[in-house]
Amino acid sequence: MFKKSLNTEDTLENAGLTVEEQQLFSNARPQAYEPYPIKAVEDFANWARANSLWILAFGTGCGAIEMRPLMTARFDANRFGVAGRPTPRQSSVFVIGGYASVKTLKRIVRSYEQMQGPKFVIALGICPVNGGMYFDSYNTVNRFDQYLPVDLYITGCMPRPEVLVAGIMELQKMIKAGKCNGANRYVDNFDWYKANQKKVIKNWDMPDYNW
Amino acid sequence: MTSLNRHTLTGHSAALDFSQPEPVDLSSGKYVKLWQGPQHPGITGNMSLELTLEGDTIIGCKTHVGYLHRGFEKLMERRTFIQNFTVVCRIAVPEPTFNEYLYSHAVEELSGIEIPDRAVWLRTLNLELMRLASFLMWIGGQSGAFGMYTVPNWTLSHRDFVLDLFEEMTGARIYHMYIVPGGVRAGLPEGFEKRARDVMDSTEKMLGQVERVMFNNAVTKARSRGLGIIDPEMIDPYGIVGPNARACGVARDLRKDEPYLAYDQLDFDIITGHDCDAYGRAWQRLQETRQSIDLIRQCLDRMPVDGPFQADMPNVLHWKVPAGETYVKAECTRGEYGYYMVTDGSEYVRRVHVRGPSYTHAIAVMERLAVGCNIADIAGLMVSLHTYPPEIER
Amino acid sequence: MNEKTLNTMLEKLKQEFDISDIVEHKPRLTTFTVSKQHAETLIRELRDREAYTHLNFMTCIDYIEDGIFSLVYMLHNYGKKHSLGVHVNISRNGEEVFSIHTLWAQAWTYQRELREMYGIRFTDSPRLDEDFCLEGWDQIPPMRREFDTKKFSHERFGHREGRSSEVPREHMKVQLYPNRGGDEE
Amino acid sequence: MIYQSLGEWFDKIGNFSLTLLIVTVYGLLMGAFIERIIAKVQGRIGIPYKQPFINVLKNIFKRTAISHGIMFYLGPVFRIAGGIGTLAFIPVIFGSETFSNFSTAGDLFLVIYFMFFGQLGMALGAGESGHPYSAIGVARGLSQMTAYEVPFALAVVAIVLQYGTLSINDIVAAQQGGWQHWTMVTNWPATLAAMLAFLGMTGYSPFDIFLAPQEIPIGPPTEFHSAYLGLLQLNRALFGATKLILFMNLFFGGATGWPELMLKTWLIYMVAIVVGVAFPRYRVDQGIRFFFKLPTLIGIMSIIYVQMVLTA
Repeated sequence: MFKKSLNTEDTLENAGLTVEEQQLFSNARPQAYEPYPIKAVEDFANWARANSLWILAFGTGCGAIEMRPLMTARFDANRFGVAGRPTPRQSSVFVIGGYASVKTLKRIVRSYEQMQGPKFVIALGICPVNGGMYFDSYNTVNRFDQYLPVDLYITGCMPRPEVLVAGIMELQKMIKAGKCNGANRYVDNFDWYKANQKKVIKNWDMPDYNW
Repeated sequence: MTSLNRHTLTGHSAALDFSQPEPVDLSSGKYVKLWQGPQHPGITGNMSLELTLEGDTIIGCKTHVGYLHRGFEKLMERRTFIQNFTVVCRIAVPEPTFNEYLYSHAVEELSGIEIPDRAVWLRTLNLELMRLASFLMWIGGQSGAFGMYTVPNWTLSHRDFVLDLFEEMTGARIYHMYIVPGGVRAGLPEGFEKRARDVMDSTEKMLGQVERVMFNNAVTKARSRGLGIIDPEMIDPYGIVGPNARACGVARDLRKDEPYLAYDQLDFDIITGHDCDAYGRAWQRLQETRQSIDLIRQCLDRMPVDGPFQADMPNVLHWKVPAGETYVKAECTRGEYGYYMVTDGSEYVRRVHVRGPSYTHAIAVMERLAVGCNIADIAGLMVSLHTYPPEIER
Repeated sequence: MNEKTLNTMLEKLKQEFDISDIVEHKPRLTTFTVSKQHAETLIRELRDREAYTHLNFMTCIDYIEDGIFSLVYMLHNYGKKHSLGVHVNISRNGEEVFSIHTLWAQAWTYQRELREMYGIRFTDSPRLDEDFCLEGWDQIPPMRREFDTKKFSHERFGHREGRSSEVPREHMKVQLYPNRGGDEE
Repeated sequence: MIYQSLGEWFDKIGNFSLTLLIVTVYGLLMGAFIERIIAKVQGRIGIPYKQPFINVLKNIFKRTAISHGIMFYLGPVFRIAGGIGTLAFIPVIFGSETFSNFSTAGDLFLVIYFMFFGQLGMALGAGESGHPYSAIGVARGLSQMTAYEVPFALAVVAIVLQYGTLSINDIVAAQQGGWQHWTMVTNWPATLAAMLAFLGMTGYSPFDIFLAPQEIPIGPPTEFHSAYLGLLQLNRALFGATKLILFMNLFFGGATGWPELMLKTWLIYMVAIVVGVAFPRYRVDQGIRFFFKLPTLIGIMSIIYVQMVLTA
């Protein structure tokens, strides 16, 4: 479906790659998806998506510490259909655990782009909002929403597991209402997001979109 | 081939061979380069390992850190002393208290502040509770790394009960900001002692079950015996500290060797082991968890119930600490945690260096022990060294 | 460690090496400065002869006003329970320094970090030029005093409106005691 | 079997579709039930019963998908073909014309081949995904499969010798008339060997190294997503239940009605769960060594037992 499409009009440059590597990676642009034409089907799909949230197991920052109580016996998020998933291909929720350093941001972008839509981003803590404690740090980004579309913020330092549960339920409500279209926003404003990412990540040695 | 068997050799020469493994020819098709992490569930925290494989065997390992680098040492240079104390606990998320204590202690030492007796005991209690919480998480992590998900659920739920105690004591679950320069922020609430004792009892009972299920388990033994053997000769040249060293029979514990806070008034012995492998280290930590419970009980018994918990302090907004230099350290869960602080008499600190034990455990030691391991054992080995990346890169 | 043995040791070292600024900060911590020429031999001597076998850490202090970096090697003697801080002053402009990666296994990691954070080069230190914490760093090394992290952060990462001050004194002056007009005492 | 007319064929296919549906739904439900039992041991509540269904639906409703090549498409298809094929030749309910599927003489051979077929197809698909963890997972999975197939094959040979037939239907028929006629009683060494092999087949600890999330994130299906993963999940439920039905037929006297089938298969599954919650996982070399030692020995013993005791 998204085979390599060289020599067409609307492709990505992949300028960060060597000529050899450019042959290996797809340079197709991501595409937005429309909701299903029948509303009942879309609602049903949204209900299924909301009740089966698979979180990518990527502890990007200190927020990961409260994910463990959340997933284990005390708070047991499995009750709400939340499960951890070790590979981005199969996950649908990316939990940004607090601050994102530049080195991690690159991996976050990679992992996020490998996730299959519809996909949702929850940002934990105050750091992704405005930098939090690290507003003046030379290695952490201040506004996370410039780099990836965020669907839901859960602020605080640390957000407690109860808040995480509340946030997950809020996300479920939003998905059921069909309001979580971060993946489409990312595609629609793709060039803006890419420009922001490239402004920060200086050694861009990966394809422009990681299929 | 010598690099393959390096870790099995004994003798001084082998321990002192710090040479980097020879780069291999990847184009030969004989080797595979494999990245574990940072997005990988088997990695402790956010770091990555660059492994070179020959079949199932690892012939080269490089640790990559820096995914959590926030530049704390730089940030602290441009914050006043009282602002810093809210920042330091963020350095190591599983054990923030040790950062708070060491930072406060360094500042107190440089400015000559004596803290009241009750604050000393409250700090000791806080540190021991933190040790217990961290060990409980570690036991779960080690068990999970070998693929058994029953034990992590048990230990993490009990860790949560300890966090509840923290919440009563300090108002927060993770970042307490409880130990401030000059003492602590609050005393104990009503009925805390009884609830703490209840948690200790239930945790002790749970540890007995963990011992039966995880430690007396044929498969755990098959997986962890002989994995990641630390040669006792390696301890000084590699700077191995804490339970990793004590499991090799080296009786070094800062709580006993250079007592700080109220540790000289508590009854305990240094626990040592004799198995230098992953199983020995796990056993060592289980015993230290029990010791920690015992120390918490002793603290509750002997703690003064009233009295001031905060020394008289100057106006902290104008606080200038006299010029000086000090290195303070404490025994955290993984070994020697230290703060090196240089002040120049101004409102800002001149230089802080945070020394975390993972700095050597996760890089120099890990890179050496991984060589010759099976790919399946990497997660178990890494957890068994008890590494936390945030204290490496800060 | 009792004072007598410490003094004997320091006297002995003084005769052999160029040592100055001996300060005893507390009974368990003494620091001194040694010239760069003697430092490597001294550290090796301390490790092999005086049983300071444990390298607590190695770091650097930037004295920008004097134009020097002060390297700090913190050594620990487990038997005597005594730490010794060895300062080595080097100039700030790209002076190459000896490496201690043959003495301790973790030393090259510290040196790699110092190369990245201060731009100090250590002779023959392995993997010195590999990235440690930073990736794609295109500025002056960040731990140098002249690097303004807040300015850099605002320029590169932007900032969200709403955060006005990060100095508590200024904040309290304006927000909490507006009537006093800046007179806080 | 030769069918009289086309109409009979359609009947047969219709009946099989019904069986397929019931077994798949039962497999998914039992998955949730087992997860809840595991959760209880761990002190949790666990997933809702509808969760496996929602997971499959969610994956099918994913809006984007990428491909790594033709084999990548075919991997899950082969996998589920293996699952359906296995079920197709197993008589599910003894004595019922509707639920006897395409069971015929010699179907035991066919079933054992089909059990391999899905795994191999999956291996090809996972191989094309190009992910190193998939490759490692496939290598581990296939080598472990080779190991546990040895005691299982020995046990099957033993009961084939015992009953003198290769038809599952006949084997079940021979076990009718009370629990004392079950293979579990008459040929206990073969049952023991097969149950030990069963631990390896289910993919619970200690033999879940091929999908160990701590080392190789999820193993062979690392790259599979969206509808591919939905298919794999459906197959996991179907194939899991099918294996249980096969074991029930071969060793535990089959079932004459759905309630009996559900009770028996659940009890058989519980064997794997009881072991699974209490053990970490073996490394693949340790797992293989395990199967080649005691279970294989018991398997050989069972053949000797059949030859010396039962048929003597």
